[in-house]
Amino acid sequence: MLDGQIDVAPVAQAFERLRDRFPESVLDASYAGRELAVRVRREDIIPVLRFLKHEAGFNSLTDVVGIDNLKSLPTGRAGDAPASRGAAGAAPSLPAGRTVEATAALPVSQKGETTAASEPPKRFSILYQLYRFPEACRIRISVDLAEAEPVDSVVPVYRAADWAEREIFDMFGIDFTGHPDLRRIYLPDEFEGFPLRKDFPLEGKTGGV
Amino acid sequence: MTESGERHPFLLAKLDELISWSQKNSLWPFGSGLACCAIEMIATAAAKYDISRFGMELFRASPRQADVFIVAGTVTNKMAPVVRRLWEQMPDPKWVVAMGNCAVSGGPFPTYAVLQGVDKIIPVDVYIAGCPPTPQGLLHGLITLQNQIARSHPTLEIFDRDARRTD
Amino acid sequence: MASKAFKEIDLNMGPQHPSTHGVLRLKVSIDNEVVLHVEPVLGYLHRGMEKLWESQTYHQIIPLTDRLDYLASLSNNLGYCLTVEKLAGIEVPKRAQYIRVILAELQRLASHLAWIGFMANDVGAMTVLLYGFEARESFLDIFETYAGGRLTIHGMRLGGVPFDLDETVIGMIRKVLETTPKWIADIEGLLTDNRIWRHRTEGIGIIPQSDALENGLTGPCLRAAGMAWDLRRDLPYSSYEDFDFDIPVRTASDVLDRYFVRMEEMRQSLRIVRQALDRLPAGEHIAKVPRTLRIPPGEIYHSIEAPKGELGFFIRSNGTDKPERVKMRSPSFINLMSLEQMCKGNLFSDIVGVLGSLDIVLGEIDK
Amino acid sequence: MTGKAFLFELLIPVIKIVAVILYPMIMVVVMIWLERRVVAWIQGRIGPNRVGWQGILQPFADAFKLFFKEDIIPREADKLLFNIAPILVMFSTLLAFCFIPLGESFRIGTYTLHLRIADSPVGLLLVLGLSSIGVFGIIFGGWASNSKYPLMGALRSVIQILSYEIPIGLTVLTVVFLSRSMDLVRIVESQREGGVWFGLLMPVSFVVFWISGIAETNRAPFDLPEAENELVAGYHTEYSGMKFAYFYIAEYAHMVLVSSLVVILFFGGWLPPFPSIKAFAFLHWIPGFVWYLIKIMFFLYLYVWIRATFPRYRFDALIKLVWKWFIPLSLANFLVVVALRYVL
Repeated sequence: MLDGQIDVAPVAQAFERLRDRFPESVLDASYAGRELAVRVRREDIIPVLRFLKHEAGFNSLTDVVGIDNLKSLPTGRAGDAPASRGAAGAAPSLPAGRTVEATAALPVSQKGETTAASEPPKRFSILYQLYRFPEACRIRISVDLAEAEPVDSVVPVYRAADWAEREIFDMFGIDFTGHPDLRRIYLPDEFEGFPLRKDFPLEGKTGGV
Repeated sequence: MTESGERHPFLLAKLDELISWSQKNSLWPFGSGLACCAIEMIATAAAKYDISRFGMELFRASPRQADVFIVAGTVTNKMAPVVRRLWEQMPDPKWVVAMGNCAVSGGPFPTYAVLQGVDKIIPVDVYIAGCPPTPQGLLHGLITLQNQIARSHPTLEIFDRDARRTD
Repeated sequence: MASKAFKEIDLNMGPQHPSTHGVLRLKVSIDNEVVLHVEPVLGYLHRGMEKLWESQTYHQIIPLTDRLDYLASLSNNLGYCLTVEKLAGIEVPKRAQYIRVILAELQRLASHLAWIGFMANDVGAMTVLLYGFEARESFLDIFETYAGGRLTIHGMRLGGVPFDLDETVIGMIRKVLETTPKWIADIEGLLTDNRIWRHRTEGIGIIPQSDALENGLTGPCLRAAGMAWDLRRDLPYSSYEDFDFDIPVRTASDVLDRYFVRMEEMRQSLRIVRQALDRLPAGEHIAKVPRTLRIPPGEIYHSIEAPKGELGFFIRSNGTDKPERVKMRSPSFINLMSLEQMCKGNLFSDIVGVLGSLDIVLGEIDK
Repeated sequence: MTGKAFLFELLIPVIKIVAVILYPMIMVVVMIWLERRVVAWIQGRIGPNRVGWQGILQPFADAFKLFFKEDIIPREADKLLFNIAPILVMFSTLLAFCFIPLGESFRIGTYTLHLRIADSPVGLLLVLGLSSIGVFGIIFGGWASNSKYPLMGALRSVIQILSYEIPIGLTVLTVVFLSRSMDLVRIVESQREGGVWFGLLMPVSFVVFWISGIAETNRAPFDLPEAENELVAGYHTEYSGMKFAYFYIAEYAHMVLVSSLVVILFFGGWLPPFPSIKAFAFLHWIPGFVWYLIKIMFFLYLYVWIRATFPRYRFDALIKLVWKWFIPLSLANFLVVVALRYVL
């Protein structure tokens, strides 16, 4: 694919700076072509994003994605995908503080099999997809959180996260602390349950008006 | 003609003819687009299909002035009360055309958020299948509705209703 | 407080309103027709698309993507297919890539033609709507001949396109390449130098470049704010790097500039289609993809330049034939966030113009 | 009472009254049909063609249907004003037609037959006055609906109509000044005596009057009070059935009225072009009434043409246009006309 022909230097550079700056926070990382995926500690999401935005030049937040890892929780398989860090929630977390030079420097195909499971996998993941203009490189920051655990809202850093976080709140019931206006965005306020959670049936619980 | 139609007094029958003629030739649709089907509804009003030939191009922005409610698109549970209210705001006599599979039966969305057919909240006169129906399909549906109106006996229905009330 | 309450009027536009492009609802507060506050209320078309996708196989999702941005369903198909192909490592034949480019650019033209119609209709020029739709019909005819659908076309498959371009379709496309510039010129003749149009669009709905970037604005709206951001050039996909085209950029970032950018984009799309037709390589039109496509666990994000902006799909696979999670980054959803900033201080009548210039589609916003 | 006197004193007025109601109604029907067909033609469509010859019966179908439609009065509405509003709009417009001559006066024996109901030396003033009463109907309608969009439509309408009254008054003044009469028949006759239409003599007056006339009738591009894309349907959003039909018919009747006024004031009414030039004498063979109708239809056509072409003005631009351009312009125009009249 095209990614192979593209110069990956800017991404690698950005990642090295990030890792040097936040050795404690970065849990896991991999990149495919110009796309870098980094998992960080939940508490450090704001400083990491602030660094990436103001110092590493990732001037645009493309999207915020929420994921429910319920199905992969009991087994906790290690991620074994060739071009990614595997099913994120299932991929076991590294002990806090461990750095990841090895994985970061690796070429695309060899990364993934990071470490053995040591920490219980968490229920939800939130992914922040960043983009750097005009160099056209992407970075994906993710955090894992257990059920009922809140995460800091990144709206103060990237305003574009506003509705995306509301959407995740609406669909998963994840609480974003510090969000200016955290309400349901799609569903009516009286709706019960969070549809994109894996334990929510497709047809809904009550059905119809 | 139904049996009751034959018993209809001549003058009233003629009046009926006039009323249903005017009603069927002046179906002003309510300009309500819900989803994908709305685009095909607009395409029906545009040059190639030209709904105005039937006197139906006056898409009314206000439900008070509309005759036919073309439910063009997916009715979600959040939208359902609104659709119901819009229908209630339309003055009688009014007709409803369920355009597209979503309005007919929920279409490809058997999910928690979608009303499985608009006929659960308002009575539907004509169903048009398709996802979305082509403009020809919509025109066919509207002509079907016209024929349906042409067969109706507006005054007779009033008497019938009164008769039912006195019962 | 009492005097404030007396001066302000709160208006509810929608969810059923003639110019909210569907079932968008806007809570507007105005003071003597000056807009103080606009809050979009979404969800009236929320169909639970992303939840539904989790229960469908990778192949089955394609027709559902048609229903997102229903004015540009082929672009949705393309965005989704490219993402899955990237995740599964499917190599798309060169001919299929070219056909995809042709279809996507025709779709962009159709989408922009519908847009200019709606936009002009919103400021009261109703004839342009009819012109736009009449011009758009010839594109729909091509799609209908090619894949059988007019609006929800389902014109792409994993690994390529369902049908090869035959002589009939190529002939139709060539004909459209000739007629469309005339339509564009007609529409521009009605609008560009019209004083009322200028007045309704010039200096309206301005958003500074920095704010546009901050809000995640993409597509023509961002290009009208002076940033030459176009994924077709920056992160080329589906062989876009083979084609020669310009990225129109304007700097005033108002409604008028968004209009200019889109009109110019239409001409560039015609250029791309012409090049792709001329250089259409021989070969297969679809790669061999198993009916039951199981993708090993992994996750990927890929985005394309859709008519509305950056259309991205994030997919996480779990080894089965159904995705674990598909998240769509819909351009209209993120673009709509800038509405309040654009409208504040303008007049009530301008809301519809600004909303029109954003080119939103509710199917994509509400999913 | 002799038979002849009976004929002239009683029967003719009755016929006139019927005619004055029928005439605008026929024009409205033709106008509605024409508008839908012409707009369709401009947009590359066909337009109504299913009922009657080329769809000519379409307005009748619409009218009958509206007649048999349920009449809804919103619960929160002010019932009295809500009901008065459409009547007021309709009534004021129709009443104004009493003063509009339909053609040249002619003599039957000793009796002069004027083709209008009321002979008034200040007919022009009355027409203008009556046609502005309609704005009350719009205010009442908007206010009584007890809904925000109609209210905003009504507010816009009031400001718009009141503003455009001023340039209309000022331009009419130039005509009155030249013809030295407020009698509409007299104004036409003075154009015959002058040998040239006032519109050619005073193009500025004509242009300002015509554009203001479009604004008076709330038609595109000045159709802000009922701007569909902003205000749903403006002041008549809550109206249904026959009451809505009243607003609808009144709007078209008003257009006919304004077109008639333009023709009478600026284009010589029922006079053929160049009424005093011998070379064009053959044009007199065509009856005056036909000329009159042709001219009115031309201006009605202009209405449709403009509607199909232009985007809608924004409110501030509309007000700027009248206060910054039309009022100074018509004032200057008036002074120039006065000066020239005395110099030449």
